[in-house]
Amino acid sequence: MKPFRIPEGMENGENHVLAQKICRCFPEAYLGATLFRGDLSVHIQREEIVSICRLLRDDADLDFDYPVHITSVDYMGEAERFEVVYEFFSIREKRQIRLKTRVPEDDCCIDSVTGIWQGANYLEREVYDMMGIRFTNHPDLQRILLPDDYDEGYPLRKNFPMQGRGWRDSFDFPH
Amino acid sequence: MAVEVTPEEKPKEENSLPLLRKEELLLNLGPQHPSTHGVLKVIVTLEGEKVVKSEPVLGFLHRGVEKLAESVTYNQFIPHTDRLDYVCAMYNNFAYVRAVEKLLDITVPWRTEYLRTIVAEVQRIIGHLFWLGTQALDIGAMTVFFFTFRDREDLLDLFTELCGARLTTSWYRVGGVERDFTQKFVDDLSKFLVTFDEKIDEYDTLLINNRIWLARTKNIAVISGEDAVAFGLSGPTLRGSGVDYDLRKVSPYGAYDHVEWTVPLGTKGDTYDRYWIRMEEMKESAKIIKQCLAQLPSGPFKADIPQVVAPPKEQVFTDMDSMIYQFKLYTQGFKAPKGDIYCGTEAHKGELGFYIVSQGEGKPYRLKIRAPSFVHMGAFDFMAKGYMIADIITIFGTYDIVMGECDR
Amino acid sequence: MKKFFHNVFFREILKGLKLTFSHYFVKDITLQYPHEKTSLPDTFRGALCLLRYDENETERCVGCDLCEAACPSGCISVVSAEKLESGDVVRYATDFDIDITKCVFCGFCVEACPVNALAMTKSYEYSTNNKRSLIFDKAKLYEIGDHRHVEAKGYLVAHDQEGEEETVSEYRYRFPYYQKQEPVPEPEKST
Amino acid sequence: MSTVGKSVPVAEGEELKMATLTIDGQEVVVEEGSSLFNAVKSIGVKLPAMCYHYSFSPFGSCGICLVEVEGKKNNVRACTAKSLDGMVVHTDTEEMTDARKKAVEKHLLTHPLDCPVCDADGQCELQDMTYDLGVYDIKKGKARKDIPEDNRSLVLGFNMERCIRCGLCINVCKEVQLVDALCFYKENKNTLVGAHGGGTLFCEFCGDCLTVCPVGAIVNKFSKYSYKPWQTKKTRTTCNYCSDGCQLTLETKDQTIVQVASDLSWETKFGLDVGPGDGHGGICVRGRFGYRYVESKKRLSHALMKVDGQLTEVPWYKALVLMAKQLNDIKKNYGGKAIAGLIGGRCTNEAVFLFQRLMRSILDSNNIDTSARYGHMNSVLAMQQALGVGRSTTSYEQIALSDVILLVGSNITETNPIAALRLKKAKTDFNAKIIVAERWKTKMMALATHPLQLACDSEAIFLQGLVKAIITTKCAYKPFVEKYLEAYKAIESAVSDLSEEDISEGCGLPWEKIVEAAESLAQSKRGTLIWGEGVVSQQGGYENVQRLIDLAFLSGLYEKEGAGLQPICEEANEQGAVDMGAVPEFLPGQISYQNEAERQRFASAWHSTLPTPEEHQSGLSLPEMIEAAHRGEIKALYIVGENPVGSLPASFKVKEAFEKIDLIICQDPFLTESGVLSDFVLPAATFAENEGSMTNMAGVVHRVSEAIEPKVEAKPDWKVFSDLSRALGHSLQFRSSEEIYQEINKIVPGYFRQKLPSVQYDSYLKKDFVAELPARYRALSAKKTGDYALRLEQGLYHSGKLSTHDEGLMAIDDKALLSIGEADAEVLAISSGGQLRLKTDLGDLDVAVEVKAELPSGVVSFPIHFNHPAVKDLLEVTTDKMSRVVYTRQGDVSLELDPAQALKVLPHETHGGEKKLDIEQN
Repeated sequence: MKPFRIPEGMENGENHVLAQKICRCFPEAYLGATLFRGDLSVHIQREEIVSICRLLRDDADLDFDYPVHITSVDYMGEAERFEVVYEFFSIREKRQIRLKTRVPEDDCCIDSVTGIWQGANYLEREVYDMMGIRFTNHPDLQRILLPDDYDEGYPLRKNFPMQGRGWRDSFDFPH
Repeated sequence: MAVEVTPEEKPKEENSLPLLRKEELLLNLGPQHPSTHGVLKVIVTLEGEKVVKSEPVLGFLHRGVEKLAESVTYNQFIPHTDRLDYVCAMYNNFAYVRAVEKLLDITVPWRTEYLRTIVAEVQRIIGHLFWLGTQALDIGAMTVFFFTFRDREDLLDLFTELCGARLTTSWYRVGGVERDFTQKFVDDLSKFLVTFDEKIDEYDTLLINNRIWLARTKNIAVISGEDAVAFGLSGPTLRGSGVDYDLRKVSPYGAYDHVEWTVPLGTKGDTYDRYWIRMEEMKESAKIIKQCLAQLPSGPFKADIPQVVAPPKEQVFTDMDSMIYQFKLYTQGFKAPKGDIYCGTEAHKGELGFYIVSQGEGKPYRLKIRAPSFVHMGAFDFMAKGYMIADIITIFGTYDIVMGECDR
Repeated sequence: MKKFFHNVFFREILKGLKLTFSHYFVKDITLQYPHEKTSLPDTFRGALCLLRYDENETERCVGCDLCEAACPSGCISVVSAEKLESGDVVRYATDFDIDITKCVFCGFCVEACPVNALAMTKSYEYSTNNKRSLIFDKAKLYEIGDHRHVEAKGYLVAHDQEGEEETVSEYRYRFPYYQKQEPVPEPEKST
Repeated sequence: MSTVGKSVPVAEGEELKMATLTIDGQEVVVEEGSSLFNAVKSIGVKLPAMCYHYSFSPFGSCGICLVEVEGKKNNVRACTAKSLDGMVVHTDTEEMTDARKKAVEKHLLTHPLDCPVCDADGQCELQDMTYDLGVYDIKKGKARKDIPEDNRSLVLGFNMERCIRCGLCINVCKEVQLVDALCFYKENKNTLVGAHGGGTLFCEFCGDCLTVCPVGAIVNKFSKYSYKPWQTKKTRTTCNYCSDGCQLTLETKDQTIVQVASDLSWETKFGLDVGPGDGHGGICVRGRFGYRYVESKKRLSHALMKVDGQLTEVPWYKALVLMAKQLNDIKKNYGGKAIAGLIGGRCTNEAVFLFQRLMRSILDSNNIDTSARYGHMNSVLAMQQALGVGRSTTSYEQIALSDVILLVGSNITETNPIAALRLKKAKTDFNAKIIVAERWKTKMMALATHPLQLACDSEAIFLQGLVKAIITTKCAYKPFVEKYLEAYKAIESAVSDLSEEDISEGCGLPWEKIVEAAESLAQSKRGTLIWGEGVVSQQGGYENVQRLIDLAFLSGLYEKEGAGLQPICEEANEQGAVDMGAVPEFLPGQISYQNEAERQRFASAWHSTLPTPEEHQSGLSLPEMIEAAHRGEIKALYIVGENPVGSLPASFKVKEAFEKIDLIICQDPFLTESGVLSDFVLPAATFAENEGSMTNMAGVVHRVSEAIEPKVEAKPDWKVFSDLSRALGHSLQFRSSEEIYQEINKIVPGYFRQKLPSVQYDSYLKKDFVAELPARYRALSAKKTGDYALRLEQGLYHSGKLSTHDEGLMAIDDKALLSIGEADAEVLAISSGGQLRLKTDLGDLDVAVEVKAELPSGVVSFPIHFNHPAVKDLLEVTTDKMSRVVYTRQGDVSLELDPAQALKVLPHETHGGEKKLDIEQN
């Protein structure tokens, strides 16, 4: 198990009932949990993402039926560069859970959860389009917001140039 | 409209009937089609008139707002949220400032909560009026459009009175709002609400029993509650299928838990139910506004947190500390603590959420917008399958999509 | 039976048409735009302008670049320098350009300005065939400011940037120096 | 638990008394009596404080770093409080926060509402503190005190309204710079900061006070009101004035440099992560205020070509093609030896490397030289011969940690002010013995423990004396004597003929003082020997460096850990220019050009043949080029960033030589005197527009980064060479400076790895050493032909001629004055501002005079940067036989007080070539 450090300013969420449940069911995939402003984030290993999501949806106690969003964050310079963030909501229990899992740059892929929530399809495609994280077993993984033949990289990565590449940097208006 | 024909060789020799050549037709709908509410393109695969597959092609309005957010301070991003769902900027502002306030862990004065709620509900009415007009226009009922836009115009004038702009409002601020209500605003709003119920009746007169309307909406784009939830649909689109999920009730914010109102729910999950819910919601909104105006407490309209909220201008001229805060806030922005939050807000289209990752700087490290229009487009293929080509237009409309929000 | 008649006579359609036709007798709410214009509230966020002090016509702007920093779309560019004015070396803006093609009319620059040199006016008709003329330079901004002085003042008052009257002008910070003042009683703080 | 102590090794036997404190529940052991602030800092708590700075002792004026000490009634200012055993300290209680807020409030009450117009706004500690501590809702501020802004100083503006009286500026000046130019003074009941006595500030203008000022009280007059800190783009680069290699941060706004920042600032008040040799992070006046030549209107903007005797603008491609055609013709008709190249000591390593490759592999010429030929080559060649490395054998860190430093012939505080700070640090922090041997009573001599003021022209005698003193006192380093007994005996016999009295008389010092200096150096643990232009740019420089090396042998400076030799060179990249092979003697990496195998290696790496040393007489050096041109043997001359007409004495001779050259190409940011005589003038980029690396005098390579785009059509040097090579038909395939860097890395492995060189003197001591000795220790006498010895010298505010193009530095110092000692002035009955006539065999001219206390009698000095009046043309050029160095900076003159006949122009200048273009006139 990899060491997990609670980021500065966040509370430890180990004792949260949901975190404990996940820890019990997937002890080797569970890394830790944090609480920030009442939001529970559970950090997990990417290998078990589908199984954990299935547990979240199908377990009667958990019942996370509503996929709120799937997104990704680029922590450039860290060993496992990308973080894929899943946010689920239980309409019956009225509670939220956030799953966070890290993906390294050299093996930039994670299993798709489209089989569990159909809505994950577009959300994952957007993550792929913007951050370049591949979702294995995704039914239709292709660019969604950018053109299919866009080959300048993935815009939300931190090393994507902010200025554009020369053309249309700025219009030249001589005073 | 470009028509492509892909002949599919299907040697049918099952029976002795004359060979019936079957073709699938690929139809590019949009992105310049007037009914697509902007620049949406859908590649529809047709079998005769029946939709076999429809694939929305997004991104014609992609502006990289999420990337842009990483280079501006939290306050500077507010005008950029105006341009998400550009017909209902107030709710975008609201959702955004709520997310930032959650990140900063600050609360706003009571009066501010009421002001925000009132304006948000006015915006909801505007949004629904806009939707109703354009949806009816798409289906063929032109008059409704004129009626709803007439009333929408009244409300937009109120916004101009309030903040100086009709659409790009930027009225909400982190820790408060830009400007307090004036008496004129309150009077005009009250005057509008008096006649608003009658006006809803007018729309109903035009539509509710109109057979064309019924034929085009009843049993069109039906989605079950379970499917709607699995697709992450929200707002009237979700409630039309009978799922009781309204963030204003689930996790109340603003002044919503201080007023009486109900969440209308559909039964069948078809386009007509969603229409009915929106009509009901307008009535509920009017109810909420009336109650809020009656309860409106007095007090400041900005939180007294100097490190986040810029000081009043008069003090900037005379006080050293205010001057310093003014400069610090406008050049570096306030430093949000390290952490990440998600905060969803019930906009009239559905759940508009902001996921913000802060690394302790004056700018967001990552800002993700959970746009209802985008999530809804994920269910488009599912909901359009099996209907006629003509229904495609209705189905666009039923989500109330705005491409500015969808493509970001 | 009733339903049948409804179907045959398009009753609901007729009801709708009745409503529609009844609007023949309602007063027009539309304005014939180029000939008629709406009255805009003081809050209206139109073209930006630069202001001068009332009493001596000096430019308020000191070129502090705060508007440039506050602008979310990066459309303002201020170049400042020093000049000699009645014996003092003072800071002023040599260039002040606003790229109106980029401006989003959010009014943040006005909020940021520590001397209330910027304000918005009700001017909204400046479309042109020449894109270059949409970069407002300092002269143009002062021209708008001088021309629409009242609107600009109204905007500042409406957006809580300035009091109704300049009652606070005795304390008020002005560049380059405070106005010389008599000792004044400690004013009450309102918080 | 953590321990705080001095970073210095404590002298043996001395024991520190330690105290144990409890700070916020943590136990800390610190030296007793040390500042409580540092003890708190050691547990990671950074107390807010405005008057604190790690680089000097606490001052205690701001009253913000308050802590609670148990048992004390009042709050304690941590910076001035002493750590005592058993103290219990609390730092983050509610009361402390309130007390700190109150303290900040006190400053705010008197602070003017100046943020909109203040240059510090956005980078202001008062703002930061107000915001971070959340000071809000203070009482109404007091009215302004109406203190007028003090703009009398040339570069600094003092706005005392904004001042918070933290004293950082005063302390940095006094304790770090050891200058003590600033102080508090009272005027009209206000406490102000300024020069002593409230006069006009005229100091070294290092600007450290400007950069440590936490508010906007001290402002840079050059960039006042023209920027705000948040608008600037910051580029870290290397200064290109002197050879210290200081790191600067160029702050640019809209492609204009608005300010130069240094690592030292109030923002680094809690400490830079530095070693003892890294300096204090500050920069000198040239680095801080000399950035405006980049923006100068006199910069060349377009390529120029001489058409009908007039320099006219031509497009780059045309200039390149025509140049290439002429060069190719000359190469075909006369061979490569008719082509010569000169490159300045401020060009980057990459540019120099490409230039020598262009000259050697494409133009087939080994006639390359660089400005190291004005002196530094003496050090390089002598050290290369004796030690196998032609560079410094020590580092800044070792210098700062030395126990004995011998500085010969260098006015280091003027020429290399930041390197001088290492010496100051060695003295103040580590109690080093500083021995300064110079003619002038320099600032460093005033600080020295052993000031040795030499008589005129007596450096050689003094060095002989040192060697003799070591031999006579038998204090030579034992292991050396044992290992190289033969060599030692040889020195012994060589110096035996020298008489102590002659030496003592010759250099004007009592023999005991020489012995004392020699003994200290020989017995030092970590001794350092530093020499500068007074040794290498004067007659006999090569021999003098050899004597210094002998001295180092006898003192064991090569054997002892932390000891070493440090030659000072003049221009920023002189060392790099030599290392990159821009001299006929060396290939890149200081590999001898005579080395057949190595030459083949380079030739094959460059896919070409290199000129053999036989047919080119080993390549011409700068003075030989001029001579050859006189004889008509040079047909083409390519000058890059160098100005022979401007720097060589007797410029009419150089001009004559130039007229005989068919093709002169001059590449420079400015139109120089040489440029006027050229056929092609190419606009070059300055350091701010260039990318690459530079090697400082200690052999450390620093990056130069591009802060702004080259002005108009100017191009970086490497780009011009690259383009020219394409026009010549042999393309050098480099698209960026980075690629050249990679090539250097490949061909000179380890050059950028910045390790101290390993010294090899075994073979030298066993072979040539003994034979050379008798000549080196022949009896010398301080010769004197004229009445006064004139020396052209560098000053603090200028470096070479580049800085004379800078408005900022010219505003500080634009006076070409002849300095004369007080005693001589009395004899001549002249005071500052008077006119004197300088006379030599070559002519005479009048100069204005400045009387200085530092000069001994019989010596006059003139700044080298100014060519008007053309004092340099009164001097003879001599060339060193060994190192081919040109000595241009000294000569004997007679002085006449004859203001009536003010002949200001030399005869030869009147009928010089007519000036077509406006040359830089001082």
